[in-house]
This record gives sequence, structure tokens and C-alpha cells, in this order.
Amino acid sequence: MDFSFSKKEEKFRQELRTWLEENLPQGWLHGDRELPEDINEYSRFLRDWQRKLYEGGWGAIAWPKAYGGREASLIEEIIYQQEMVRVSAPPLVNYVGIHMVAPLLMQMGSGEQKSAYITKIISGEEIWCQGYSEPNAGSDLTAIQTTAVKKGDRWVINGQKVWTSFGHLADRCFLLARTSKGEKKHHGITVFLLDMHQEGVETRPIIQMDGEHEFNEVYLNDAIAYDSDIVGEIDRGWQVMIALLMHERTGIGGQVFTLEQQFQDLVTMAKEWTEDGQSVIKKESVRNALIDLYAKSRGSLLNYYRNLTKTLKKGQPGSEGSLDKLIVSEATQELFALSLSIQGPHGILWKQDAAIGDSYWQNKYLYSFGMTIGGGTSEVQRNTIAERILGLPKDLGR
Amino acid sequence: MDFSFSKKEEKFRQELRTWLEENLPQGWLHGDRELPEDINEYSRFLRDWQRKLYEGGWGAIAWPKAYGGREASLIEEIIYQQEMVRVSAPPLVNYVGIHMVAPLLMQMGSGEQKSAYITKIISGEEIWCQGYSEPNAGSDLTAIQTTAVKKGDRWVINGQKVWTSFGHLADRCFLLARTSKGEKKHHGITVFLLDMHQEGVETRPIIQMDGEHEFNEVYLNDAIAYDSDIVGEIDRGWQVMIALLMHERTGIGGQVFTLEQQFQDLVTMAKEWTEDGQSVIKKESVRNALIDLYAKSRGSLLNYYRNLTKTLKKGQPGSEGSLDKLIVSEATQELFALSLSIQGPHGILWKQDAAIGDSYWQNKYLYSFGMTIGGGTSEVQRNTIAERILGLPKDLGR
Amino acid sequence: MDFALNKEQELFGSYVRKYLTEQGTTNIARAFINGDRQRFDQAFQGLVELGYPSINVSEDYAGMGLGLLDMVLPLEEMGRSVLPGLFLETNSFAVPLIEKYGTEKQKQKYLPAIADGSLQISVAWIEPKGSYKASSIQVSGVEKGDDFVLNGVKSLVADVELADTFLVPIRTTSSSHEEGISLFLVDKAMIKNVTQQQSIDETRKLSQIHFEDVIVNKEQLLGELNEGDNILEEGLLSFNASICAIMVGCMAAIVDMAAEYAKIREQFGQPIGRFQAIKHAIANMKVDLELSRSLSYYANWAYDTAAEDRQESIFAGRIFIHNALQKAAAANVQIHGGIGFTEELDCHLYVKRARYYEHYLGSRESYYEKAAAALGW
Amino acid sequence: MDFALNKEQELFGSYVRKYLTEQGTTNIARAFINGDRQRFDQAFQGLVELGYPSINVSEDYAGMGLGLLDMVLPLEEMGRSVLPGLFLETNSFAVPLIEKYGTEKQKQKYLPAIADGSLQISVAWIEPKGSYKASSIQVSGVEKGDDFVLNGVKSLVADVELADTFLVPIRTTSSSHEEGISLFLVDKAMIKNVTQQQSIDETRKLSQIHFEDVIVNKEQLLGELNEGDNILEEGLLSFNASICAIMVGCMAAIVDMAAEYAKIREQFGQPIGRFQAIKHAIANMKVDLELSRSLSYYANWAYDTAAEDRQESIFAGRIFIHNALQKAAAANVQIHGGIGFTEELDCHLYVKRARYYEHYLGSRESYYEKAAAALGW
Repeated sequence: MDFSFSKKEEKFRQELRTWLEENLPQGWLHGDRELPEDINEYSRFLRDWQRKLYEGGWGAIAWPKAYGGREASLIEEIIYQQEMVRVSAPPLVNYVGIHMVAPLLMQMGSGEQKSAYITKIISGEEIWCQGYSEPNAGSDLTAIQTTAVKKGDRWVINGQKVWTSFGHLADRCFLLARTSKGEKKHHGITVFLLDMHQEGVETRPIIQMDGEHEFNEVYLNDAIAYDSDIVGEIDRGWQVMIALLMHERTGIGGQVFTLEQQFQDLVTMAKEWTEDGQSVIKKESVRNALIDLYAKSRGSLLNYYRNLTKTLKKGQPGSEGSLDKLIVSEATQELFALSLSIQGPHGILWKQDAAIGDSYWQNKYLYSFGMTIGGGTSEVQRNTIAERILGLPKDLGR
Repeated sequence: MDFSFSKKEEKFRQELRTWLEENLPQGWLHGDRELPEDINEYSRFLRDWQRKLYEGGWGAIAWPKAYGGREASLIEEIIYQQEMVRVSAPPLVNYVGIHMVAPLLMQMGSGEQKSAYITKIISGEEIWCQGYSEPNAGSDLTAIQTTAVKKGDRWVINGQKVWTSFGHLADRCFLLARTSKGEKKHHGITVFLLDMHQEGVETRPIIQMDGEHEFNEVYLNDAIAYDSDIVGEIDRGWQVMIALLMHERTGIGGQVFTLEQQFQDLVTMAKEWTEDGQSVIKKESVRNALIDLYAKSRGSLLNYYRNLTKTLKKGQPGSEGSLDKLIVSEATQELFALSLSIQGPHGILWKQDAAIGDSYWQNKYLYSFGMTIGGGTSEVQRNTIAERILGLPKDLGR
Repeated sequence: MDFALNKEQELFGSYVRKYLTEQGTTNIARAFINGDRQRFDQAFQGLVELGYPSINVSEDYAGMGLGLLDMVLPLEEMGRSVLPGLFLETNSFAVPLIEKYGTEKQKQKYLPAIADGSLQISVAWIEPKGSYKASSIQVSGVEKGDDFVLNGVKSLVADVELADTFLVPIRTTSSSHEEGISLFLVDKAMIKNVTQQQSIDETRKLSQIHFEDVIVNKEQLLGELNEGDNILEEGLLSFNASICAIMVGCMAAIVDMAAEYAKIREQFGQPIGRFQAIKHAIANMKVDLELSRSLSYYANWAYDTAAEDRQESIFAGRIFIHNALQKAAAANVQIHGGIGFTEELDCHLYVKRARYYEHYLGSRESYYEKAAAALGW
Repeated sequence: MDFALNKEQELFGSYVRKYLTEQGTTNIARAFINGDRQRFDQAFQGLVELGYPSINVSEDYAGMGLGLLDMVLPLEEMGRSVLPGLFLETNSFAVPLIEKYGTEKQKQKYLPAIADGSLQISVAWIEPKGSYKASSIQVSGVEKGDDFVLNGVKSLVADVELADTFLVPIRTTSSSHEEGISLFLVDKAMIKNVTQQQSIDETRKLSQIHFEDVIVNKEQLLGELNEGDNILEEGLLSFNASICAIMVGCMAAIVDMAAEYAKIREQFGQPIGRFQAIKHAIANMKVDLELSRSLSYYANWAYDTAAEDRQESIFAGRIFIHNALQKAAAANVQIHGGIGFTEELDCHLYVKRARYYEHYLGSRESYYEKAAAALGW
């Protein structure tokens, strides 16, 4: 058991830290982290940040050097995430491109696809989104109804996608569509690399309960793709999806490190926030709730490290990721609910009028409701834990 | 809305109260409530109590006068339960006989059955048990495997029953057995009135986690019954069971009133029990937990009254009984868990060495684990609430 | 023994339900959030016509002279609709206090106007970063002839725009202990400086009121000078009995919408209501709802009949019901999945209203203390 | 970065598992409950032969000189079996204290005997109806020449029959404040009057020890006079790190038995593990188990490496893990249904052991305080 990092790893961390200090947007390190409100400026800001990362050699560290990566080890990827969380770096607008599409194309993409997309992904020139979920296919992705029908040399795509993050900023979409009706529902699905800049693609915002717009509905009305846009084989998209999962080496590391930091922020807040002249952390009920959360957030982190150690030894992640996801999403929800309760009657003040922290706590509280839904609901995670880890029988309907 | 009782009802209460004061076993009202340990003495004690109730006209108050009852109203039944709880009256050894078997026989028994059993039930001369559950038929009673096969004029019964309360004291058993294999699993079940005093019936104790023996396994090896022992029609036992449920007018009133009293006892204990010289009820965490329990136990009672009001108006109970059962069993469990926690390190002392109350808290704590299982598990209650009250779809496998 | 509302109460509740359904239930709140008061004003007028604001005003002042129990079902309906408005503040907080402590002149001035829907009252209690404790009240009132001159800032005042008058606890002595708080009825005309505050529950428009040498005549003092703290405590009884009812209404709507969605939404070829994770979550909500409803009915009955256990019933009821509501509101989002996380469905309205009520007119902690005190612990 | 036990630790754990499985796991405890010590004695001897009691005794005193982390997996196995015995008291509480505070003579007397399994230590701390606070300690020690004369009663002393020596905090001044507690090693020969106490967890045989002019030589004082309280606090660190491990073992057994039962038990024509009410209950246990295991490993590592956060890790770990164990033990009964409520299956053993640990050597409340203090809150 050893929680230290090797000299090489620490050197890597130091190099990244120095680079971040020199290259983060003006004022960022000192807390001036406002992102532009205008959608075009926002997009430009994040693309610029991706480009800067790329030019500094930090755009996609796990990638092969030939593509602009640095063939980082898993531990280096972890360190990368830790450091990005530490400085609250701007969001990675091209997460889907960098962590999913490009690694997959490197593995099974055509030569043409590789040369067309990979460099533009790392440089931020092209932003990708994913087109998985549909109104009737949430937890059950095999229920997708979007169809792709071959007409001449074109695939004509119709249907509706939802929960497409950054869909309004994206240039291309990693899209699942049904190309035939298989005996089993997961047969007959094909993966397309869809051009978002075409007439048949319309994006509409989904307004979340926190009033923000991160996700979109994407309407596909005779959208067009070609054979050259297919990844893997026709009707075999499910295998592509499974291959994709294997590239998720670091799991939810980012969320785990973020939770750790959020917990520290909460403690600081509870020390500084006073009620009737007394710091609220001195209240027994608040103090005990914080100790419980201390155990949960530390536990999340340690559990993640323990699973990571297994991944390092086995070479690939196991089903334990479902544990980590469930733990961290539920703990985060609990953390932000507590953060509002702590502020007493003032906890409901919002936006510019929030009592503290620029409405950080209120926004995160509302956003946290999505964490136990997106990326696989807690119910689905519990099924996975029970079935894959404990070997309990398959659920109803599957 | 009116929580008062009518003059007639109050007179009934006073009459019962006076009778109890005069007739409860020696010393009982002053807390000397030890029951005999020897099984035969124990049986004799409880039968004597039943006989005394009967002779006083309190043996089965809801029954017709012709059978020794007093045709009590539902409210009078409630008052009866309240008063019995108030004095912690000895257990009703013939509960099954009085509340289930006899009312059912009055409704659908043969003349012969009526005259053979009903008077002996109310007088405590014959004790009844029920033979429903089996090792493979717990929540799912339709899965019973005990068979009754007709040979000549005899029904030969083979199988095993479990969770037969007072089975070791009982003279007769209200038994479910499979007489044919129906298309649907609840077809082909027949109800027998089985003589327990025969060679083919063997009773073995089940020792509960509290070390007590209330329940039994009953082994049936060529046990014998006759056509005259059948209630209702052959193969139509399920309808008999449904008819039986209709006689459960007061639902779990006894448990609700008991919970109310247990809560008061807990408060008294929390005031008297001190830690480091301070009454533990003064601790914020204990105090708040008790307030939560106050709401739950009051809520249980009020909810029961609200459902009772509905029953009074409609003339028969609805599905709300499943709510009451779930609420009161879970609240009771919570109450006794808290009662041990409150006692700190001394809470684990047991039996004659218990720190307070004659091990009352420890015994009830352990016993409470059975309350969310027996009489329909909490899971089954939740299904019932969801399906019957809210109209959600039927569960898997049903 | 009859633990049920009576026919008239049931009937009145069903009128309100019918009316609010016609008005579009939560669409009234949605319009209000978007700055369109018209739908709310119309709904309010309808409730006035049904007689709601007059229910607990005594007959001497043009009211019906009924009690809180008669308001339970209308409040449940308002809870269902997450209705905006000062119903609780006006009828459940101010009316009982004016009836009990008001001068004849005050009664004449306020009660008939409340009963006919022409006057509403809000409560300006807490101050920036302060608590509801008397010791936290800093807005000062200095006697000057027949007037008091008020200075200081009140925060989190609900719906200043809808209100005509404010109940305002003011420090009228220099000591910072409980004694020395007086309660004033301050009419809106006297108030010049109001700044808006954004609330997570956008169906409540919050404000800070800046008292800058605001002159209030002594006649506007409610009850005795320096006795404000006890009067506020009295008001919290009726207020909390009513908030129990409104929260029960929120929960009832949640249970309905969760159960309906679970019947029609399919995943893995099944309505999701067949999955016990969903099914039992909804059953648990239902159990909490029924417990809450029983506690709410009793709390309101206990208030009306001045039952011995009214304080503990009301305060413990508020704690239990709020907790149940907050759990149900969160579970409802989860049951609805992604769509539950959007502004499109109503799920978020209940989450936010639940959060709003958590510490409104008293923290959860303070209610534990009050309940325990009432029980003599 | 390597958050895993090493090969040797894993291997040792698997030896212990294999051995305890051969010995019949919970059947050792069941025999012990029924007054049959033989199976336990045999199991104990086996663990001695495997070297368990010598693990954390330093090499100078015939031990292996290893740390708590090397005891984690054996303790998990003991937890699985709900094993009786003074393993925690002896190796996790007394050994670190004797190593740190003992005189050379004390070390010679106790450590080699512990290492070779010939001596076990129990803790006689709390008194009838008292608490673990120093101020609650009333058993008095009066200096008389080279001796102290002890009088008073200790309660809830675990397994007097198995113990050879007791760690006993004694009041050696007349003040009833923290100062004035001294820690003595009292050998069993000195103790005449012991009365048994029934425990809910019958795998622990509890007793009261009546000190009636018990004479203890000054040489038996562990650490400085009147410094006992600080020494006990130090002992609680190692003790609680180990109790985390043993509780994780209990939970691991629970998860296994619940999952196995859910696979084979059928109702409504389905293995009950297909019903999400059961399935998700077991998944939740598993989540808690893995979190607990991670916290336990870290707590023990933090102790061994004297990490800065060792106190908060150990105390918050104990709270979380105990809470998780108690929930899992109760859920396990529910999952098993009726048969889970009997003495036949092992479910009840875990329920009772969980209850036993709730306040053992410190209340849950006190650990919240200690954790908060360690975090500087």
C-alpha cells in the first residue's frame, strides 16, 4: 500500500502545474472564472482553451504521440484530472471527441476517418457530441427508434435524440441509429459519424431545473450520412459501444476529485457561515452531518483508488465503475443538499442575490439532481452491481 | 372531526375497565406480569384467562349474543383493544379461533362445525392455530405443497407448515392443503379443520432470534381429516381465505395502540436514564430522534383512526390496512432500535442483567425484526399499496 | 370518533380544486415566474369569490368565522398547484393575531379588507444573514411623539408586490435579548426602498425592505409594546398548521404525477412502475403522504379546538411533513429520469418549493426545540 | 500509487480464511454461546500457530514487528465468523500501549506471552451505568507503600474467562475531572469477585469485576501516574482501526449470505434476487461494504504510517462502518424473511454483534466529537 507518486509522476504533475499557471485564462487562478454568456463567445472561449491545451501538448495526453498525445500512463491521466480539478479548469468542450470518438477511431476507424477527424478533435477545431438517448430510450438504449435507411449512396436518418451535451456547439455527432430490426433489440444498430451542419439537423435547447442549458434535443429530419461515416460494421453498433467503454480508463475520476474539493469548500463555508454569532460547524447536527460526508467523500476517493489499483494490475477496468458512479453521484447530491440547509433561511437566495459564493451552492444543488440520472441512473447502477458483481439474476424485461 | 366517544361507548369502556380491575390475574395491574415458563402451566394460565373473559362476557365481544358475544360495534372493538393494551393484558392464546375461525364458521361453516367448535373456542377449551405458511410458501401462499389426498372416507394429509403461532398449545388447526393442481396456482387449495392431537401431526419449536419460542413447524405425516372438516368447497379454499380477510375489521389496531404506549414508555425511559449525570432526553440527537418518533407514532395512530372512519362509513375495510401495517411495523422497529442506542454501552445487557426494565427493551428490540416480516413482509405491503391503492402494474411473477 | 373532514369542508375543497384545475393548476405559477401576474390575479379573484380569504375572519368583521380546519383542503389544492401568493401569511399568520391582539381600530381597518380580498399581508421578519430569533432582530423603532421611527433592513420578505401591509417585528429597546421586540403593522405606502432578491423558488418573489426613517404611528403597534416575541410565537402556531396542509397538497400532487408516469413510461419493454425500485419508491411516498395528511388534519383540529397537545402536534407535524415532502420531491425527479430534471415538467417546482419551506419562518432546528419544549422534555 | 494490500498480507488472510472455514466459521461462535469453549480454544490455538497474536509485537519481544495493516485480513475473517475472543483487546488495544508506554519489565512480562498465545488481555473500563468519560471513573486506587489498593466495580468486561490480565483505568486522585486517571495492568490472580452479565451478543461473555481491596503493585502501572486518560486515547486509535476491519468482515459475510440466498430462494416463481426490492437492497449493502473496506484499509494504513489524518480517518471510519454494518445486518434479516428471524441461520449473530460494537469502548457520539476535534472543527 503506497499513496505516493513516483518521481517521474511527480515531475509530470509539476510540469502540468507550471504550464497551467502560465496558460490558464487571465485571472482564472485567482477566482475570476466567469464564462461568456453569449453562446458564440462561450464556444469560442472553450475551443480556444482546447487549442491552447493542444499546442501545449496537454490536449489529449493518453493519445499516441503521433496524434499529438503523450502516451500518458493511467496514473498520469489521474494526475491530469487532479490538477484540472485543483484549478477548476474550464470545461472540456470536446470531451466526447477526445475520450470517446478519437480513441475509438484509432482502434477501428477507417484510414479516411482517422485523417479526417482526429487532429481536428484534439485541436478543438471540431467539437463532437454524442447522439445516444431518445425520448423513449433512456435507461434502455436498445429501444432507440431513430432510423437510418439507405437510399442510393446516402443514408437518410430520421428521429430524435435527447440529452446531447454541447449539441448546440457541436460540429459532428457520434450517432446511434437503427438500420434493421434484429431479433434481439441490440442487433441492427449502427454507429454514424454525423455532420451536424446540415439542413436535416435541428438542435433545440433543454432547459434544466437549474435554469441552465447544457443539453439539447436533436431533431433529425432526413439528415444525411454516407457509408464512409459508419464506424464498425452495419448493424453491429452495439459491439462498437462495448469497445468504446473499454477506453473509459479513468472512469469517473474527475467527479471523485471534484467531490473531494467540494467537500473542502463546504467545510470552509460551514466554518465561515455564522448563525446567531456562531459558526454553524459548531452545531452538533451540522458537525455530525459533515463527519458523515467526510467518510463518504474520503470513501469515494479511496474506493476509486482501490479500483484503479485493480485496473492498473489487470490492464482494464472491471464492473466496479458502477460502484464508483453510484457512490459519487449520491454523495454529491447529499453534499449540496446539506450546503443549502446549512445556510438556513438564506439558503434559498439564488443567482446574484445568493448569500454566499456567487450562487455556487444553489446552482450545484439543483444540478446535482441530474447526477443520479445522467450517465446511467442509480437504479441501473444498482442492477449492474447486483448482476455483474454479485451474480444476481437478470432483471425483469432483460 | 371528533375524537370523543359517545356516552354509550364511554360506558362500555368503563364497564370493561372495572371488570379488568376485578378480574386480571393477581398483581397484574401493579406490574407483576410474569407468565409461567413451563409450557403446560403457560397453556393453562392463558386458557384460564380466556375462560375468565368468556365468563365475564368479554371473550369475543364482536360475536352474536347467541354465541356468547355482545355484538359489539367496531368502535367498541377499538375500545376493547385500547383497554387491553392499557393494562398489558395477557396474550390472547386463541386469537386465531376467536377472530378468524369462529367468525368464518358462523358465515359458512356447516351446522355440525358450528356446534362442535364455536363454544369451545370462546371458552378457551380448544385452542386453534393456523396452518398457512410453508418453507417454500412464505410471501407467496399459492405455492403451498402440503397435499390432502382422498382415500376412502379419509383425507390423508402430508407436508410441512411453518410459523404456526401457539402450534405447540393448539388443539386444532385451520389448515390449507392442496387437493388438486389447478391451472392457476391459487386453484385447488382446500381449507381443513385439522385435529392436532393425532399421530400424523408433529410440532417442533422454532427458536426466534430473541431466544423465545412462539412459532412452530408442524410436520404432517399421513395426518387424517374427513369431509366434515372441510370449510367451504373442495379446491375453493382461496375464496374462504378472502372471506376470512373481511372479518379482520379492526386491522392492526392492537399494534397501533401498543406502539403509542411503547412510545410513552420510551420517553419515560429517556427521561430517567442518565449519562454523565444528565438525562439523555436532554441530548439534542436523542431529543430530535424522539420528536421524529413522536410524529411517526402519532401519525400511525391518526392514520389508523382515519382509515377506521372510512371503514365505519363504508361498512368494510379497504386496502389502507396495508399502509397501517407497514407504518406501524417499521415505526416499532425504529423505536426499539433507538431504545437500545439511548442506553449507550449498557444497552446490550440482556435478560436478568439488563440495565433497566427487566430486559423489556432488548427483548422487544430483537422481536421487532419479525414485525416487518410476519403477517406480510414490508415488501409485500409496498406492492399492495402500489398496486391496489395507486393502480401501478402487477409485479413480476404475478 | 370521526377523524374525517365534514361534508362542507370536503365540498369547499372540491370547489377549489375544480377552480384551480380550470385555471391551469401549475400554469398559474409558471406564468407568475415569467413575470405574468395576470393569471395569478385572476386565480386569486376566483378564490376570493369562493370565499377563501374570509374563512377564518370572524363574523363581526365580515368573515365566515370558521377555523383552520376549514382551510385545510383549499390549502392542499394550493399546494398541488404550487400557487404563488400570500395566503399563509395573510390568513394563517396575520388574521389570528389581529383577531386576538388587534385594537378595534386595527380590526376594522384590516379584517374586512382581508375577508373581501382587497388586502394582503406579508411578514418582514428576518434580516440579512440573521435568524428568526428575537436576539437577531436589529431593525430599530425609536419612539417619537405618537410615532415610531424605523431604521434597518429586512430580508427575504415574500411578495412585496402582492402585499398591502407588513407584519414587522422591530427592536424597541436597546437590549439584544428577547424582551424588547414589538410587532408593527406597516402599510406599504410608508415604505419607499425595496430591492428584489432572487429565490430558488421563483413562485415567491422575495425582497429586502430598507427602512430609512420610516414613520409608523403607534396605532399600528399590534399587541403590547415589547411583547412582540410572544405574539410571533402565537402566530407560528396557526401558520405552521396551515403550512402542513399546503405541504401535504404538494406531496399529493407528487404522488399522483409519479404514479401516472410510472404507469405509462416504458423501458426494457415494461412500464417502469413494474420495477420495484420505482414501485416501492412511490409506495413509500404514498405512506409518507398519508401519515402527513393525518398529522396535518390533527394539527389543524388541535389548533381550532385549543387541544392540550396542539403545540407539539403542529411543530412535530411541520418537521415530519417537510422532511417527507423534501424526500418525495427529490424521488419524483429520480422517478421521472432525465425529463424530471428539466423545467418542462413540474417536478422541479416541488423541489424548489420544498426547499423554500425548509426554514421559512423558523429553522427546522428551532421547531425541534419548540416541539420538545411543548412536550415538557 | 498502490491502494491494495500486498501479496504477503493477502496470503496470510487466505490462510486464516482457510483455517477458520475448516474450523466451521460461525459454528465456533455457536458452540461458544452454548458454553462449549473447546472449539474456540482449538481455533485460537490454530490462529496462534499461524502467528496472529505475534503480528504487531515487536521483534525484540518475539513478535513479527508488523503493523495493523497486516492484521486487517485476519480480522476480516474473524468478523466473517463472528469469532469470540479478545483479539482486539489484546493485540489492537493493549499491545501498542505496552510497546509505547510499558516499562522494560512489563514488556518482558507481557509481550512474549501475548506473542506466543499464552496470555490475553481484556479491558475493564466502564462502570455500572457509567460512561467511557474519565469523569465517570469511580473505581479508586489508593497508594499504600509499593502498592495501590483498588475498590469499586467495573462492568461489561469482555470474556473474563479468556483473559489473563486486565487493562483497568483507575481514579488515583479524588478530583472527578479528567486528570487523575491511571492505567493499571491487573493480573487475573488478584481478582476474586466476578459476576457474569448476559449480553445480547452471546459470543461475548460479559462480567462485572468487583474490586474489593484488590492490591496491585506499582510496577503494574502502565505509563505515568494520572496520565491514564491520554494513554487510553492513544489505545483507541489502534483499537478502532482494527474494529473497522472486523466490522468489514461481518459485512462481507452478510453480503455473501444475502446474495446467495437471493439466488436460490424462490417466491412467486422467481428467485427473489430478481425483485429489485431485494436486489437493490443487496446492491446497497455491497456499496457500503466496498466503501467501508476502503475506509478500513486506509485507517489502518494511516495508523501504521502515522499519517497526519489518522485520527479523523479512524474515528470517522468507525462511525461510517458501524452504521453500514448495522443497516446491512438488519436488511439481511429482512431479505431472508421468516427464516432470517430464527436462531437457525446466522443472520441474528451479525445483528447482535453489530449492536455490541455500537458503543463498545466509546459511544458513537464520542467518536463524532473526536473526529471533529481531529479535523480542527
